[in-house]
Amino acid sequence: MSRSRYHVTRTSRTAQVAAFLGAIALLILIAAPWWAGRAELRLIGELCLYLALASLWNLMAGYAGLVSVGQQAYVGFGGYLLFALTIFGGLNPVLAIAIAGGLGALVSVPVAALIFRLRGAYFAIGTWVIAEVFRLSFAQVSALGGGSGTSLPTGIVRSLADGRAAREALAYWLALGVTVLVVASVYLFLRSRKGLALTAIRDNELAAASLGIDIWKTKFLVYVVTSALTAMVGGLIFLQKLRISPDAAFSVNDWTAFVIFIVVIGGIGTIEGPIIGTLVFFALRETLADLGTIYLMVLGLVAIVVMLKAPRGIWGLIRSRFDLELFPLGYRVQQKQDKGA
Amino acid sequence: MDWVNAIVQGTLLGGLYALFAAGLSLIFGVMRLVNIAHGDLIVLAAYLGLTTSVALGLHPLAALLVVIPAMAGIGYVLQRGVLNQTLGDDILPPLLVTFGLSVIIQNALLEGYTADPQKMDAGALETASFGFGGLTLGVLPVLTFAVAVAVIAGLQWMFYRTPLGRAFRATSDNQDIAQLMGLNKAHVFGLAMALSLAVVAVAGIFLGIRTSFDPSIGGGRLIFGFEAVIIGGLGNLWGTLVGGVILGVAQTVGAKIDPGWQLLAGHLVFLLILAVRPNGLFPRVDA
Amino acid sequence: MHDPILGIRDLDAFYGDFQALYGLDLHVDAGEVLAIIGANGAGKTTLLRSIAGLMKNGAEQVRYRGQPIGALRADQIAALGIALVPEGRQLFPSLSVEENLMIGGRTGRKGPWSLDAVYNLFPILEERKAQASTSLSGGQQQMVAIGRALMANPDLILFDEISLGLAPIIIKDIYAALPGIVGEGMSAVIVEQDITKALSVSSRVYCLQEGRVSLEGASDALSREDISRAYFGIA
Amino acid sequence: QTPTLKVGHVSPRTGPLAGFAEADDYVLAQIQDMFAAGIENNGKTWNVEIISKDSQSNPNRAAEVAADLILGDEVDIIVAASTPDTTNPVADQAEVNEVPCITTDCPWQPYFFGRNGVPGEGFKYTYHFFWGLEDVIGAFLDMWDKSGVAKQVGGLFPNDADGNAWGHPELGLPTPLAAAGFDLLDPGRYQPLSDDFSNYIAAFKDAGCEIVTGNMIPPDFATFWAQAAQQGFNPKVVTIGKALLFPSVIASLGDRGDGLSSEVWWSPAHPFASSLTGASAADLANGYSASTGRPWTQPIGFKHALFEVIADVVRRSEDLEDYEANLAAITSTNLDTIVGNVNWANGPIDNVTKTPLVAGQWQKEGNAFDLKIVANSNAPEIPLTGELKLL
Amino acid sequence: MAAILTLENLSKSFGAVTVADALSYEVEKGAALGVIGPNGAGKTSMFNLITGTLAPDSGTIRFEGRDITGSNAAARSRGGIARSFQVPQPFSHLTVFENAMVAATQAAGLSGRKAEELCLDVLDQTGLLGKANTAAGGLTLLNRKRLELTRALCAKPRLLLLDEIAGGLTEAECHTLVDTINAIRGTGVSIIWIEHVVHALLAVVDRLIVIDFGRKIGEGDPKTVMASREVQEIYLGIEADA
Ligand SMILES: Nc1ncnc2c1ncn2[C@@H]1O[C@H](COP(=O)(O)OP(=O)(O)OP(=O)(O)O)[C@@H](O)[C@H]1O
Ligand SMILES: Nc1ncnc2c1ncn2[C@@H]1O[C@H](COP(=O)(O)OP(=O)(O)OP(=O)(O)O)[C@@H](O)[C@H]1O
Ligand SMILES: [Mg+2]
Ligand SMILES: [Mg+2]
Repeated sequence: MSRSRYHVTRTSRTAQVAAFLGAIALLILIAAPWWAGRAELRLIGELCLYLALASLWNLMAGYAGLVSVGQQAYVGFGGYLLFALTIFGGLNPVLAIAIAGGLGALVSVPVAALIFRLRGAYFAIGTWVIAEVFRLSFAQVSALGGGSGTSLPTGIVRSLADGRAAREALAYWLALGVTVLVVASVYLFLRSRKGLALTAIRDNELAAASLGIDIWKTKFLVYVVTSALTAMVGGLIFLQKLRISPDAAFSVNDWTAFVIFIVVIGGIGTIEGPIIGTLVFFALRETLADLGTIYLMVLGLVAIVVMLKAPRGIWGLIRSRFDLELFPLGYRVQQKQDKGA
Repeated sequence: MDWVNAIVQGTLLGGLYALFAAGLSLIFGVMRLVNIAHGDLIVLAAYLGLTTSVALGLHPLAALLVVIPAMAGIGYVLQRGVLNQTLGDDILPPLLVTFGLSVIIQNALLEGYTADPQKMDAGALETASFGFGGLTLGVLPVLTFAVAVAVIAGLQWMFYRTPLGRAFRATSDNQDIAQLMGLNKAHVFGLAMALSLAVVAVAGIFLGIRTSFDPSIGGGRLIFGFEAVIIGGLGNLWGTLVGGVILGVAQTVGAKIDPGWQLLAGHLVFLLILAVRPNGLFPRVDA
Repeated sequence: MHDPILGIRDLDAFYGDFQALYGLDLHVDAGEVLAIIGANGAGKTTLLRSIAGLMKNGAEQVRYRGQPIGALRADQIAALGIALVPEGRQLFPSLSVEENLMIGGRTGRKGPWSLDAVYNLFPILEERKAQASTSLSGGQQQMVAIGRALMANPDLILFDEISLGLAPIIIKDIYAALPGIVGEGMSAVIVEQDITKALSVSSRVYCLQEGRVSLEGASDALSREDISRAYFGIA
Repeated sequence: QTPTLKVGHVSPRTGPLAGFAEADDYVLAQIQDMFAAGIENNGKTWNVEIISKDSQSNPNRAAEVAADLILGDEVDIIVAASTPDTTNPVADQAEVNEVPCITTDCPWQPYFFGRNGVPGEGFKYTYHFFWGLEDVIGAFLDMWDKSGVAKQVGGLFPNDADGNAWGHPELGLPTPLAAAGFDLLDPGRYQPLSDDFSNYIAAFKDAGCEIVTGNMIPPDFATFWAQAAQQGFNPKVVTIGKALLFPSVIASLGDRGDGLSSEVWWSPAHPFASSLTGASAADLANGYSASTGRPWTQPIGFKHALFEVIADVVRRSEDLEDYEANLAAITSTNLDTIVGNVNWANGPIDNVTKTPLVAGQWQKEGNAFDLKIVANSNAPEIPLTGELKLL
Repeated sequence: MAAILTLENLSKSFGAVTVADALSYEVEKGAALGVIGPNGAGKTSMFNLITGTLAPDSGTIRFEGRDITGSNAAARSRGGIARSFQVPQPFSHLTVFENAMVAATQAAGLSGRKAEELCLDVLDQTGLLGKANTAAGGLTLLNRKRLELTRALCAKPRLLLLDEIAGGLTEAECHTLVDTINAIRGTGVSIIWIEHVVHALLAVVDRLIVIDFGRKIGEGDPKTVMASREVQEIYLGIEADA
């Protein structure tokens, strides 16, 4: 019977090549402290953290349909917890960041319960207001400097590792590690049963609900996990920044608008998009940032032009041309080649 | 008396917020467009007002005669040239495009006018006041409130009593079917944006008389505008006024308790209202 | 025989990747009532949407009075005198009954239809003119939808499933009004699932199946078997 | 071949703080001219390259560009100016990355305590010169004492770095004002960019305040000042930090700008001269006005002085290649600059030294406003140029 | 035999439109029930009520004896009720196989190889195996309807709700479909089938109900029901004549 000649695979030739190249790239990146200068190391680290934020936002907006403009709430929350737990709790920064993630998940639960009642634009504005509430609330905490903010005491930074080089390498590896963790989790999650459910929800909520998918629960799970990871990334960001203040920690421009820019430019709803978007964003920033106002105007212009000319982003353009998928999420049904059957 | 004062001043402040929000409410209601650049457009209008009043030696309020048509023209061109292409079920394209616009306007103003704070000189109007039942009220805030009410009443009348308003409502209900009635939706949306920016012109002038402004202050006000719109309910203009007043009163009463609570109180009241009524206080009743 | 008022040649239609119409050919003669029948999803609505300008077509795929109109926008086509009574009525919920009618008259075309004429045709609507359109019964809503289209004084009117979801008695009323509506030289295309009805009011009929014309002919010349075959593809 | 010393410079060229940096182009061009011939160090001529970056008025961005300068451009010394939002993130990066850093144009309390500085320990790599809140208080009290108005003061402090420092119960205004017999009414910290001050105004009115003081940003002050008039609150003296520094702000207030008072860090009347060019304060201010067509502003002097200190350090350092030697040169600075003497041995606290501060009032002369120095008892070397008038 | 599904006095209206009017009936385990009625009678709405896509205004729904009126669509689906949509609702960006996998993994709760094998089997049965890698958004209407059936089967239901899946099929295809459905029934699955193509319906169901304006106006043996005057009147159209 013909049926027996079919089987299912979840990978492809290009994906295998991409995975191989990706692994090599990862090894090279892991070794960066030995080949890269201090500035490059920091730049790659920063790039990694932006990539992590972008991947997480993409998971929410691109897959779960949760268009949030308030993710800075969790970035800032993570950052502040890093400061609070290390300064007052005397915790090691790495441990503090891990705990910040857990607490991020915890606070996201009531937040989700509130804002999940809203849809579309209301949801977006609601998340923004929540982030403002976070900002204004932390501005009331005088132990953390209130509205003026505070610096991470040098002693705490030094406690990270012995010597400047070791410290910088560790900070870098943490950033790289979290990013790999985020991208890998997003990838594995989307390949999993729950991920399939999420993709189904994105395509058609009516059908998804009728096929046993609990839409609210699935989105809730995504929101909570994203919040936790975003808080951890926030902790790492402010470990690099060394100084935190409410305006900086809960900046809608830095932690959400630029991230949306990255994701949409790169291609929303794909794993590749945020990666490409991050590279484009940093390329623009590194080449033009010294131009000040001009740089920002160029950024705005790029956003508009890409949105009008390539609404699916750069990866969308590439994919429609070459049918590539570097991170295969789907299933392929193939006819068996073997003659034994 | 202090509490009464806080509430009265909050109500007047609400008028300002409603003025900020009215244009936003209009386009949000007609085309579900979330305009991130709205705050920056208000600032742009303030600069236009400043330039015209200085160049022509006009009173800022007289400058409205120039600024309103100018902003309306900008709105129409903007809508037809750029924003119409981003409309659809997805809220992201307009969000990102108007974000881009916001960045461009801000930085272009910075290039053109520097970061210096500017203010429009409205002479005695700025400081004039009158006594009212034991309170001292500023003429300008009262005028702002009155203008907000007038603008909203005007928009409301336009929306419910004129062919243009019918066209707005029909296109907002169902774009395809509206097209079948001979309405060119690109044009209708262009007109809606033109009208929105005409209101923005008024808001900009009043902002510029009330306080000093620089290119960067637009964004901060934007969120109050959105809150007023959402509290009031999608596209409900009187609702927007109510939303603005609720926000203003929440802020002044919050500030009365502790100045640090001023903005926070506004946001918390917003969240509270949404928790109870996710579609705002006066949602439009659809079929 | 009249000249065709509308000619459709090799019409395709897509919803994203999905193709709903495949190289359709069809024409409407001036002054006739044409019926289009077909199973659910056959593409009838899509065809009417294409004519009315709500789908993306090539200019030459739809010709109206000899002019290529396939690439025009819906509002331009409406101004030329083609009106659609959409499936499911689709009234504007935030407009009152009278406003719904008035907005139909926006094209400003001259002709016999005015608010008064519509109220004459459907007296119940005058009683309800200030009411929200959504508060009407289904049949009354259908009357508004028809009235709204008539207000444009079209030369060609397209009806998509006017009897769908209506009680038989209302259907009877509406069909009774039909001759009065198309009487004065207006041409009409009627999409209808009730085949008996469709055949009885029309002079010619097309049957669509899976986005293609599977049968065409004079309404009184077709046998039930022909139709049944065309309808379900039963060979 | 002449070796090059790299100096990194961070300032808010764009964004809300851009006013503080508006003279950067002028000052930097002048400095670069001066440095063009190189600077002599241990008998060797060094090129000094200044790499300037924009913080966009954003502390996140300030930290980023500081790290870029330190790690990427590998600057030998980094300098920064203009409000805690610029100086603190830059100094933090320098401290952790172990690069000498000099900052100015931010009162020392928000600089020192805002960075969690511990008195007695201080910082290793980061140094700051400016005045402190005690100087502001001294200058203000001096001015208010002369005014003869009721000693009831209303305080307006935002919840930001400057506002929290000024309003701090011990380090800020409250304690010394009380000691001097002034009654300070401080309703609390408002969030910057507030649209309404009626609660403050009502409270000030109730308490009969005749003096209003605080530290504000220009839009907030403009809002407050208009509302005060509208609500019938007419104090006799209004002395506000930060918001009233710039002539453009005063000009934008129209007639309502006349008579407002503020701290004066630097003015053309200051009797100091540049150690680099020999130009007097008046020369520098006039030069700026002549070249840009804009009125002088207070940050000009400090921006200039920042590079005076750099030049001095470069001349004196025992080994310019060595951060520690450069640091030693900084600590041993004793230089008379265009803003006064800079000498970290005389500081009020570790890593900080102070320049003199007086108080001034904007007075309308014809069509223009002039900042008159009306109180100088803490820095008598700076001459008075006018007399306080009540509003 | 026990009832798998019981509707008791189910009512639902949208404003003036009543789509279910005190609707009551039972479906026996393993039985096949046919539903006919004019357009807009409320047949699809009845499915929406049974599957939880719509909440009734009043009345109770029992599945295998349990009251499920309060549970959501997802829970009912996992509990063993699957449906096909009259207007196909594919996951357009997923392939046909992935569409099936959604059902197998989410509704049937299978994972890994087990799910994949089930999907391959069902696709083979419904004739879509050759299209397994096609994006569902690009399918023709007929294939979309097949996909609806496929997904419903991959959910491994005990009660299967089919909404007009025979429309537009050729006679040969119709036969295959009838065979397929009879085979499914043979495995013990209970079926409710809404269909205008009455001859196909009659080849499967053992009981028929007629719905008009949300009311049940006829019920019983298919032949008898079809011959009744009421049905004749409502179905003045082609099916009655045929
Ligand atoms: N907006 C849409 N997006 C995707 N597919 C659509 C859309 N509208 C219609 N279709 C599909 O196009 C095909 C033709 O639909 P159309 O509405 O034209 O059929 P119809 O003959 O009018 O059917 P009915 O009798 O149910 O009204 C159907 O398969 C339908 O599912
Ligand atoms: N969500 C809804 N809101 C308002 N009216 C609705 C809604 N869903 C269905 N209706 C109306 O309820 C009536 C019954 O619709 P339903 O889809 O159940 O009919 P049906 O019997 O399945 O018809 P068909 O044979 O055409 O599929 C129709 O008039 C329809 O317009
Ligand atoms: Mg149809
Ligand atoms: Mg149905």
